[in-house]
Amino acid sequence: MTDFTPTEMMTIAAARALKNDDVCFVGIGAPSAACNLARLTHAPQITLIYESGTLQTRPNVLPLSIGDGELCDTALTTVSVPEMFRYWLQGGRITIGFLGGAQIDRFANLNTTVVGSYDAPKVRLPGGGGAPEIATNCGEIFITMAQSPRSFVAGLPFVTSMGHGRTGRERRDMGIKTKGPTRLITDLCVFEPDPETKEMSVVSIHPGVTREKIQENTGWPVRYAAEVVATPAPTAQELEVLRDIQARTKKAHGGSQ
Amino acid sequence: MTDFTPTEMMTIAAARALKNDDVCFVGIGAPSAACNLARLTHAPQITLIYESGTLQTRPNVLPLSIGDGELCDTALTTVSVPEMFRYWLQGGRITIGFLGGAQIDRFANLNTTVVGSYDAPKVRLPGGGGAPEIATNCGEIFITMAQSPRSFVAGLPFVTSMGHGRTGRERRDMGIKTKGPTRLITDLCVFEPDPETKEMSVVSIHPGVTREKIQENTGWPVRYAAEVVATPAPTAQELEVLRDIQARTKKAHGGSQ
Amino acid sequence: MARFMTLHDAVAACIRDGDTVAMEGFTHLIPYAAGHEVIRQGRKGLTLYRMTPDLIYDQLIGMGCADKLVFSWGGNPGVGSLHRLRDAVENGWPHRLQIEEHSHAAMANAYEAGAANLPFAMFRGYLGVDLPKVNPNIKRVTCPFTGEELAAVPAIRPDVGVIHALRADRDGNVLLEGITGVQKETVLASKRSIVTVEEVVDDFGPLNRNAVVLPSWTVTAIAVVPGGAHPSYAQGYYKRDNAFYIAWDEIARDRGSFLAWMKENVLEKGPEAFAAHGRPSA
Amino acid sequence: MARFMTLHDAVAACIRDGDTVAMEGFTHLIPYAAGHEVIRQGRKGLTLYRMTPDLIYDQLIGMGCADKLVFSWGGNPGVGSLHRLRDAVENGWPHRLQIEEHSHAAMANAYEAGAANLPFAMFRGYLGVDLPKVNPNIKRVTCPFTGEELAAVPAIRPDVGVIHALRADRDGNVLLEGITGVQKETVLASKRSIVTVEEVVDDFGPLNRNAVVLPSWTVTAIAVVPGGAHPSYAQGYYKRDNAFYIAWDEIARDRGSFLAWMKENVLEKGPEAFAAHGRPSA
Repeated sequence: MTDFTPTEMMTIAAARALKNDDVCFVGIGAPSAACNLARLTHAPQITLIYESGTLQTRPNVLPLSIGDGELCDTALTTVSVPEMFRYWLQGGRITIGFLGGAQIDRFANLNTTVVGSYDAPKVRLPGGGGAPEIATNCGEIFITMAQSPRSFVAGLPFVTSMGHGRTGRERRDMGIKTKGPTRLITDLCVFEPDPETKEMSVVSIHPGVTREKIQENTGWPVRYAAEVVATPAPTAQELEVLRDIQARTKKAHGGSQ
Repeated sequence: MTDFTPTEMMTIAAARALKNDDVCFVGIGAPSAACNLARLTHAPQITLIYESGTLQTRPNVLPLSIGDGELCDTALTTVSVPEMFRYWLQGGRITIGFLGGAQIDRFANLNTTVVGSYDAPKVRLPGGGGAPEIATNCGEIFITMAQSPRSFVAGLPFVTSMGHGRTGRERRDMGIKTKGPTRLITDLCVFEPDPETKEMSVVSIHPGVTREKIQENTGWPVRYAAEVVATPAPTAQELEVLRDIQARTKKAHGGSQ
Repeated sequence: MARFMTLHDAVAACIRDGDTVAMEGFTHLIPYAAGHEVIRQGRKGLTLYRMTPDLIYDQLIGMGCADKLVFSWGGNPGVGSLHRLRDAVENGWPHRLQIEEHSHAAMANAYEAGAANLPFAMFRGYLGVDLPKVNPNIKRVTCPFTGEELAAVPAIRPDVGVIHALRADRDGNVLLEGITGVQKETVLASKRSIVTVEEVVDDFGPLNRNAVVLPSWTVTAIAVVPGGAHPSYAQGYYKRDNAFYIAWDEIARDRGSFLAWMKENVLEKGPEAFAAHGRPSA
Repeated sequence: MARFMTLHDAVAACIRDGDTVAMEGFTHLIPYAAGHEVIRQGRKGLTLYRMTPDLIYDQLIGMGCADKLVFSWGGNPGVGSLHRLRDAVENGWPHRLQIEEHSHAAMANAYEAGAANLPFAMFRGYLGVDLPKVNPNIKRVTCPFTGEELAAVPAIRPDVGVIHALRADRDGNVLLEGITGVQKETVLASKRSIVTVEEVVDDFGPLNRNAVVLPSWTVTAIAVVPGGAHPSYAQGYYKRDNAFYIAWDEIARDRGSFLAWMKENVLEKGPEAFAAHGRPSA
């Protein structure tokens, strides 16, 4: 199967990282597509939770926002937002937090707050939302983002949510027991943290992608794991299910009622 | 109307103290009878709240416990117990807290914990339950208790919930903004706190009761307000409604199903 | 995911001697059948948490299962004393019982903090009262913005939470309705949990406004025990057996009559005995 | 007890220049009609609280009603930026906007603390991030039992809470169902409250499991405004107008087109205009 886009490859690779018994806190956008693709393919029992309070939801179309009616209609139950953050996220009930972001650094810290200085920003981004506490309260974190020199940067102007910290040692130094980012899935490859330094290192390269292309789209010298494998291309079934849900989604969100 | 018991007089006098727009946190036993009598007579819109989480309940029979199904079946809604104590009691939503107790002192502090020493008690009583926080979080407190030398005591072995404190000055000294006990309704009379000293002082004497009888049943020298009135005897309607609900209650609680 | 088990196996798998155990249910849905099973299996040295010990803990304490009780109101509601609790506290029978006493607000907040994975709960309380003098687990915390002092108690994080619920579905999701007390918090605050239910259904159907659903993956074991909350009640299934609560006063007042009742009704019976109190079959 | 009023009168009675105001609704039930009425009445100097400012605060900010914004995620969900918010922050148009920025967990806990009448909220959060460096309202509090440090933020206690709900009954009790966000907390945390509703009914009828009921005596004013949450949605009444959220990106990108849209659709309209978006009559 070669007829797929880098974004499709990214979503499919991210979906593959999820297991049937995961309890997943889903960010909007690419994470939501990956989580629902997993649910509709190899992980039908995966538990998806959105910060709007919907527990164990099974949307038929991808939500445009974190609180679409579709999420509530198809959930096992819906709780208030304070309860979601207190009992479910902080309560330690979530195995995987799935995040995206505007900028990332080599230790998988994320910035979604500002470009430039905080008080006089060049670009004001939306802010952290649930991410700061998702990043430390979930068992582990998956991140999915398209790579570019502007998004994969050597130094973040602002740390909105912590990955492995500015030096890779912050989580351990602070006594945080959760794992932090264990996987970063891009449109080019998959990174995992180096067991020692925690720097995100390429472990798998998507079909047709070169190391040069990865470096061109990364703002720091890319490190590779000792063993780097080739990401299997999307299967026909993966692509079909993904395109189906995206077509349903486009149709559902297109028209004003 | 002269055909009534002291307990009936107590319940009716307590009911009269309640207004239609009160939001009342109801203790079990005598307070519950008084609150529901008020609801079934002059205060049909009174809001009754029980600590089991039942908001705005309208029981047809008096509950034996604080969490009888009757309370839930007839409530506007039922919330969890943590929510009850956080949003509703501590939230400052309650105008009147209605308490009883095993022992009371002249400043309307209550003991429902132990007689004797705490570590080797002569009598182990049930404990505070909701009372310690009801006493300080409700706008004001009504107390209803039958008088006897053993229950109206000069010194409490244990303060389970604060009235006006050991000296009458504690609430002000602690910066507590709620009023504390503003009325103590017994089977003999009605006490209110002296505006200056906060010592509970008799303001109204029930029909047929003498000052001697009140003193015999009070473990401290009883003080009287400048103006002491006679409690109006129960009306025929008050007695009828009270006896009806107690008959229904007895019938409902009598038989094992 | 929750596993469906017999009550015997659920208690055997989840509760060990010396555990901290919370059996909750606020008048409604008190897990009596599970309590009886703990007595039959002879657990010892338990630290028992419960806001209102009720008859269930009177029984566990009288049978010697508990070393410590953490509670906020220890009476027979509307009736009077819990005689076995009093006998343990006042006379050390069957052995000395350590107690840690709180208010309802403290325990409700402490369960809430446990479910929220916080180390402590704070609230406006314990003002002008004597309990903080006898309970070292009542402290104060200062608001970093206003300087105001608030009461603080440790979060409750039991080894095992035990509740009775109305129904489970086949996936092991659990439904509570009516007065739900601190049961959701008890399960979420506990390392392991046992839920007894009246029945298993294909679908929960239409639900009341305050229904509480515990997803299957928050529960360790589910045991189907119709009538398992008797003599408390299960909304829509059976009513509170107020007459038994009144009768218990006589049964428990005397050590001998208590032991005889326990032998006949608990030690020589099994969970199936509760079915007689459940909803009559259609 | 809640009073039924026109939306005009409710806003006139409850919201004053300089007030702190929280208009909540988490994607679902965002009180747009009330926001438009505030704009029409020309309120100035407001401090606006809201987890997700959404288009409603883009409009209020762009029309110059707000001096300060307290928020945790300021985007157009699934679409992109809030251009009026960005223009105020980046360029000071129509005037400089002070911002106080939090995470969702902080704001959700702060509303919860406000409803619970606590001076501050504590939670496990803000670890390893830069927000505490730029927001002095993020502090730490120490557990008096374990010594652990937790994040602390002030409770949110607005002058006015504004929400949109599904229904009120004739006594003024208010019903929310579906995604209920922080709306109950917003009303309970606020000194005064305005609730717009789709309709008034004799009886709420059968309710979903997560229904939330606010008793009449917790609400100041109720205004019946069918369609009043458009372009957000009201579960069971009408769907989210995702196309409008997408279209807003173009409208709001330019100051002129924004002002023209506001003139035509807000300043020259009244609350009755929302009825076109409500549930079609039977």
